[in-house]
Amino acid sequence: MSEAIANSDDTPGSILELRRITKIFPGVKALDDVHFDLRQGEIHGLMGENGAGKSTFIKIITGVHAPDTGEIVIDGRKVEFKSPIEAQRLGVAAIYQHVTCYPDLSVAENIFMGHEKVTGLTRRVDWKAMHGEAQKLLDRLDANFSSRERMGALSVARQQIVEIAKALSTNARIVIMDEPTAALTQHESNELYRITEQLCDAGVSVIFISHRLEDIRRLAQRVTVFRDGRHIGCWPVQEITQDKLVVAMVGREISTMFPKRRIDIGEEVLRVANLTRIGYFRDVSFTLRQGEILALTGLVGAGRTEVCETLYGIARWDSGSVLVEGREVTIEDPLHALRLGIGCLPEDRQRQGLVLPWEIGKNITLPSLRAFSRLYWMDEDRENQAAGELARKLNVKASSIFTRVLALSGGNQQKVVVAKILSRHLKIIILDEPTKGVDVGAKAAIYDIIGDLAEQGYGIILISSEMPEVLGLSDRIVVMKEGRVTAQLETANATQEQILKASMVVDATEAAAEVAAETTADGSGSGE
Amino acid sequence: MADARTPEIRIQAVRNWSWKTFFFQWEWLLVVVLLLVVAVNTYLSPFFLALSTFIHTPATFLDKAFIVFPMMMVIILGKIDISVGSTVALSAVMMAVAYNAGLPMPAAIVLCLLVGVLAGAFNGVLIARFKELSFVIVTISTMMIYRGIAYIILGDQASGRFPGWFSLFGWGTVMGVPFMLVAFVVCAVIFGLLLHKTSFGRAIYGMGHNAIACRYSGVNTDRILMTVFTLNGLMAAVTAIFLTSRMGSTRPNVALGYELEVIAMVVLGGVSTNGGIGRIGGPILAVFIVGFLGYGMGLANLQAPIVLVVIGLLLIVSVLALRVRFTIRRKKPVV
Amino acid sequence: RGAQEDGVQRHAFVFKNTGNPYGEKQMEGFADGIREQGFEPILRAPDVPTAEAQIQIIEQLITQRVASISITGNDFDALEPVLTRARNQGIRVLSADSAVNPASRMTHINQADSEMIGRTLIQAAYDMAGGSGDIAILSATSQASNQNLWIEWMRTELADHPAKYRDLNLVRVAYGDDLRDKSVSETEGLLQSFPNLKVIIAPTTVGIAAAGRVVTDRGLIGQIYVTGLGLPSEMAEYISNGACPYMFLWNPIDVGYLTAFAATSAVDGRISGAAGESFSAGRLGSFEIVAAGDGGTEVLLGAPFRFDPDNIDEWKNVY
Amino acid sequence: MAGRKVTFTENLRELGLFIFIIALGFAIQMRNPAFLRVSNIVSLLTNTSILGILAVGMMLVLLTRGIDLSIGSTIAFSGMVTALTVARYPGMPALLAVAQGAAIGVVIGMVIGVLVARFDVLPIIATLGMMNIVRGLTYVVSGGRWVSAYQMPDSFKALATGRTLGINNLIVVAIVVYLVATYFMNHTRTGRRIYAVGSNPDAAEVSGIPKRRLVFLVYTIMGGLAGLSGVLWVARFASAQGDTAVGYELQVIAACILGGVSILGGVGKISGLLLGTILFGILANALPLIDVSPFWQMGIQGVTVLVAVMTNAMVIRNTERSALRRRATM
Ligand SMILES: Nc1ncnc2c1ncn2[C@@H]1O[C@H](COP(=O)(O)OP(=O)(O)OP(=O)(O)O)[C@@H](O)[C@H]1O
Ligand SMILES: Nc1ncnc2c1ncn2[C@@H]1O[C@H](COP(=O)(O)OP(=O)(O)OP(=O)(O)O)[C@@H](O)[C@H]1O
Ligand SMILES: [Mg+2]
Ligand SMILES: [Mg+2]
Repeated sequence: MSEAIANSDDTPGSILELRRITKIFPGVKALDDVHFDLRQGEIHGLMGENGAGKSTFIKIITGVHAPDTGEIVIDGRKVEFKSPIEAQRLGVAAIYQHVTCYPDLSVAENIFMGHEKVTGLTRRVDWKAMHGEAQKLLDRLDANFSSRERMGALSVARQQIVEIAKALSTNARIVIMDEPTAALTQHESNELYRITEQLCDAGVSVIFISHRLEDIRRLAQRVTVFRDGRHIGCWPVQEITQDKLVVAMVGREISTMFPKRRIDIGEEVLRVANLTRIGYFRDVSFTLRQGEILALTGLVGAGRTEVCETLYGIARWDSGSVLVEGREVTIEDPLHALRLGIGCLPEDRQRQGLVLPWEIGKNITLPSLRAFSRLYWMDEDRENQAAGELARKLNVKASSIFTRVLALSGGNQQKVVVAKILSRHLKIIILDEPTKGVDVGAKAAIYDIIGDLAEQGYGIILISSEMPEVLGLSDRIVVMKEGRVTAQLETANATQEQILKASMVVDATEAAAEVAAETTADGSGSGE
Repeated sequence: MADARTPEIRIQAVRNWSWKTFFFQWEWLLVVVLLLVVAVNTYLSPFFLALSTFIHTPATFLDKAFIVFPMMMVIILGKIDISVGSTVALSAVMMAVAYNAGLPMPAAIVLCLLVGVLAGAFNGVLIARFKELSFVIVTISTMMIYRGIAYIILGDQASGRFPGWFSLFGWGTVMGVPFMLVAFVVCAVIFGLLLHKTSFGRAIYGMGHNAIACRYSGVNTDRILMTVFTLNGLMAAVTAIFLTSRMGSTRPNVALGYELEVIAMVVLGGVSTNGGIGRIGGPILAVFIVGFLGYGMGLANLQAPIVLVVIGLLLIVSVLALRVRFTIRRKKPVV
Repeated sequence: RGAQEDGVQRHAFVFKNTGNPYGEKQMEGFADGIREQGFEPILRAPDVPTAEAQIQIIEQLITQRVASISITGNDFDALEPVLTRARNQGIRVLSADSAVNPASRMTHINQADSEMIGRTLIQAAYDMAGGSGDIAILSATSQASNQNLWIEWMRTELADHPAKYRDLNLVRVAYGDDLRDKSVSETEGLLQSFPNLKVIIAPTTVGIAAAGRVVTDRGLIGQIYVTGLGLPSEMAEYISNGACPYMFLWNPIDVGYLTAFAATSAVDGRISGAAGESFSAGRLGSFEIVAAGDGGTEVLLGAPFRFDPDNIDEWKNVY
Repeated sequence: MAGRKVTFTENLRELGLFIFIIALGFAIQMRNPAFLRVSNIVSLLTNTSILGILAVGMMLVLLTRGIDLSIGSTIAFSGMVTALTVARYPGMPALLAVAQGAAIGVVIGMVIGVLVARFDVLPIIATLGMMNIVRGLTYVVSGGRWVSAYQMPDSFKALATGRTLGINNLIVVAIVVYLVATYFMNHTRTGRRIYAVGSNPDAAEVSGIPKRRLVFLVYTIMGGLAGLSGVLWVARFASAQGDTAVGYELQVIAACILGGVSILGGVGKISGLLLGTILFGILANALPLIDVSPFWQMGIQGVTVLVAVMTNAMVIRNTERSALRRRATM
């Protein structure tokens, strides 16, 4: 495979070229003699497993890291960046994988930080111009929020949109997007495709990193694949099949993404009735049974996370009721939820899921410290053994469980979070976007795990914005829009159009009626 | 197709132990500094290098050192408690007043501890329940309140006249070793185990790095916060007992400024105010470094301003040494 | 005893805190007195005025095996355990200026008779107020033992002569904690709250200067008078401009000097600290130990000295 | 749409504090009618102006996630050195003395700035160390002496007692500092970037903001303001002592946090700062006015501060909840 180096060297119109780049972190060879070229006006996909070195590669182009060996050529001239600013000056802009925003500042300031608009003579910050310009950029991206909003109050997806606006604002010639669609729904991704194509038409070149095959298929002209820090190949997108691409990335074949399993659905474990949290969601009702996978979908900001966090005790509900195994409960805090058998894989794994500076093992056992201690006294041997077992089971890629989570790639970090949930005995598991930013191989692994869990009799609530995932994994689908449930469907007879319609219609009640008319089974009633 | 160079990595569950990481620790630097302090002191004063210096003089600076342990926990949590000096004053005053009002001394001591616990718990409850209030402002205001209460109770009076045995806390010895030193060692062991060997300690470190993730993981973060602040109050009361015993009486303005001295020792001990980082050995060494330094320079009759300057320099220079070590070891990653 | 290898006896003086010119002068007088007799002085002061810090210093002096310790106490009782330990090691312990309790000292070197100070200050206020009006006291901290004793005597003076002081009202005792900013706020509080205020008595060096400052700033010279105990250098401005017609203080150099001789006499065994004994103190002449109000004994330096516009200029550069 | 609402609630951050101050002022006025007299207001403002000036500097430091514990010592040192200088050279123009004091503060601030920005020393350690060093140096340069009123030329003392446009100079200086700070923080790129550095230091580095230079700048400004305050302090009290302003840093930090500045960085506004400072000014000024026992003063101050922050927190909670309710009904 590795000899399949296609288009190399000085193709006319190549505006960025990297040659023989190597980058070594203590203990890891993140990049090993890779090369890459980008043509004028091209969208170039970059793919690879978690930890393949994609983000590191990007940081080298943007001047955040200096390569250990190798050279960067822009417009035929060799360059060396001492800081990110120098790269910016040469027209390189990046949207980083982990959103890097200023939560306390306004959206407009976030967009223009570092290249603020100032008035001509007094050099004071020109607020009016900045807000005007920012609003224009946001409108261009079809964002329905104001440039005056505080960044920290926005959801992750909206922050992502601001990041894109930020890259646009610098008038860059080379725009790099590191997994921009990870936090976006299908609908929003389509918007992003449109914007990206607009950019290309204007002559901008784009490097587009994604774990979603459809992103690359839909957008890119060429695709480069990295594996374990090495360059595997570069192909025109039309000339490579999906299967071959997967093989290039993973190094082996993945037979089926969504193995259909026949799981016996058992007793009802959770019943949510008319749950309302003022200002966030209203009258949410659904049920969940043993071995069932219930997908919760909708557009970003629909309130899915809020519902699940309320069920997990992060916030309190204002009215409605929750029954776990038929008993009505109140849920004070996550500890309480865990005791009731409800576990949660949170949406933001870095902030909510992991203690980043800690070792893998300590992270895995954090939810079950009690189980590994007698009268507060930790039994570290038993703890390490258990952590090791879980890490092995989920195939976390690291040399030992004493590796810091900080140094893991996104997908491997996600596996650690999954391992955390598995360290406790639970009945209900909430998975909030479990495959966000995870490579195909790991995705398949996680789908496998989800299947296993269902088989073992867990009731699973899966929040997902990816249509194939929703349709391929779940038994039933609940669609939300603006804090209300707009549809409940049996997956067997649901279609993509139905779901999209329910998640986007203007009036929620109208939609509910509409969808109810189309569907035969009523989701909440089907359990009895 | 399968790449020969990527065998399936089996993740290990055994820790690699290396001499290099063992000696690359902050505590070794502190040991060096401590030896340096001893050497300089020996040079400065002929009285310094004696067995009694190492066994008896710790009693002169150990009183506030009892707060170092819980303060270390507070700082690992990423917080700071500025009210401890006032808590010492309040619990000491309560003890003295209660005793002079007729309570038997053992009961007065229990009361002292109880007051400390209550004062600490009040801090803890406020900080845990009112998340939007900064711990700095909470403990600054309780700093005023606790000492204020001490003033209200005792006004311009001093209170004392304790039974003779009470002075044994501060002045007594156990087989030739001052009782205070023994108590300090016992506390060091207890807190060391608590911090490094229990699930409670584990949770403290976790919360210091990422309290949100700990909450999502089912750690009872509020309870840990309250417990740690309560421990801080309790140990402030222990300090109050030793201090009062050494002074034979007490008044509302004792232990002024103890909080900053304690924080300085904790921080010198390698505990980061960003939270999550620090081991028990560091602050213990720091207590003896600062204590012996002050004591030795006093023996040489150096004036207080010089001592101030030297302690300030020590704080900065030793931390600079740590920084230089880090820049040698790794370049800081961005993003 | 009290000797290092070279055999010179060493005598220690411990003041309240460092960076206080009044204390520096006392230490200077003590050092002069000790050197004059051919011994070696050790001068110490903690950076903060607390008993805890003084205990540490005394421990260090005990280790050094000094011959005597003279201390200006930050606390009346709290130094007793450590000073008792010093005495058990054969070190002679005296207090000067601000006393420690009788159990922990041999004798106390008192700058001036507390009763005299208290009564004199009230008489001065009576004089300045012209016999009638409100007076207020601005003290140091609420637990300063010296100040409290003087204030006690002021109240006694008022009570002893109800007829004379019929129109003189002591309206409030405020505490400036010997901090400039707090003393100023407290003074302004007094001015705002008592429109009838005539005299502010401040028996503390920081307080009296702060009061002088406020009166000068507000243009109240001639309407409100300040008196009390202050350093001539600090007060020179306000005595010259009339904000403070006169005030009192003793000579801190002499306090230190006298202490030096008392200390050496105690080490020699010439005095044991009992009332009735006497000793000679170099240029100051001979002094007798007398019984003190607190149950111990003391040596009185003499009457406080009065500073007024006529003599302030010769003293302002001295201390 | 929602954007407008959000910014509206965020402007109300200090509303609770404002209400509290009004209520407190009213209560004190009931006890002593002298409180709201012009002369008392003027003296309140005069005495609070130094705290206010320092709070501005401290806000900048706190915005970058730092803290400065050394300012009490800097005040003492700059005040002492300046006082010694004017005592030695009485002919020296007062403004030159001010410049000298500020310059001394700037140098101290720069040392801290280098330690924090260049060598990554934690601010709390760097400033705790400098607090001791500078305080020690103050005693050393003064030799334990004070500089007294009679040694200072009148022109120097007039710095704090004189008037400009009929207003006490201290108040004038404080107003100027606030105006400059308002402009600096809201309308210059550097000011906004200070917020950015505190809000997310890593992001700042990626977007090419000179993080280290800004951190250095912030400590330098703090040092300069502390040095300036040292001169004003000495001029105001006409005396320079070694133990000037011991522990003052805690009051300044408390005033900042009371005014809504977060020690976690990135959050804080000049308007809030003003309220926090004024509350502290009232506490210092009003307690001597109402007849409370001196032994109760400290306790009352502590309770007032605590109640003030809790009131503010409650008001914020309520406004946020009602904003949510409004959003829900939309
Ligand atoms: N600052 C760093 N220090 C040490 N190792 C690092 C650092 N940054 C990345 N690495 C390591 O370099 C390798 C490549 O990481 P990188 O983030 O580039 O992967 P990626 O391809 O972007 O993965 P993902 O798809 O999960 O984002 C990983 O093994 C990672 O652990
Ligand atoms: N109408 C609204 N106006 C302003 N903010 C809103 C509104 N609705 C939701 N939000 C906020 O937007 C954020 C997104 O909500 P939430 O995370 O529950 O949605 P979600 O469906 O889980 O979306 P995501 O896919 O981003 O997880 C939340 O912080 C919520 O407070
Ligand atoms: Mg990546
Ligand atoms: Mg979500």
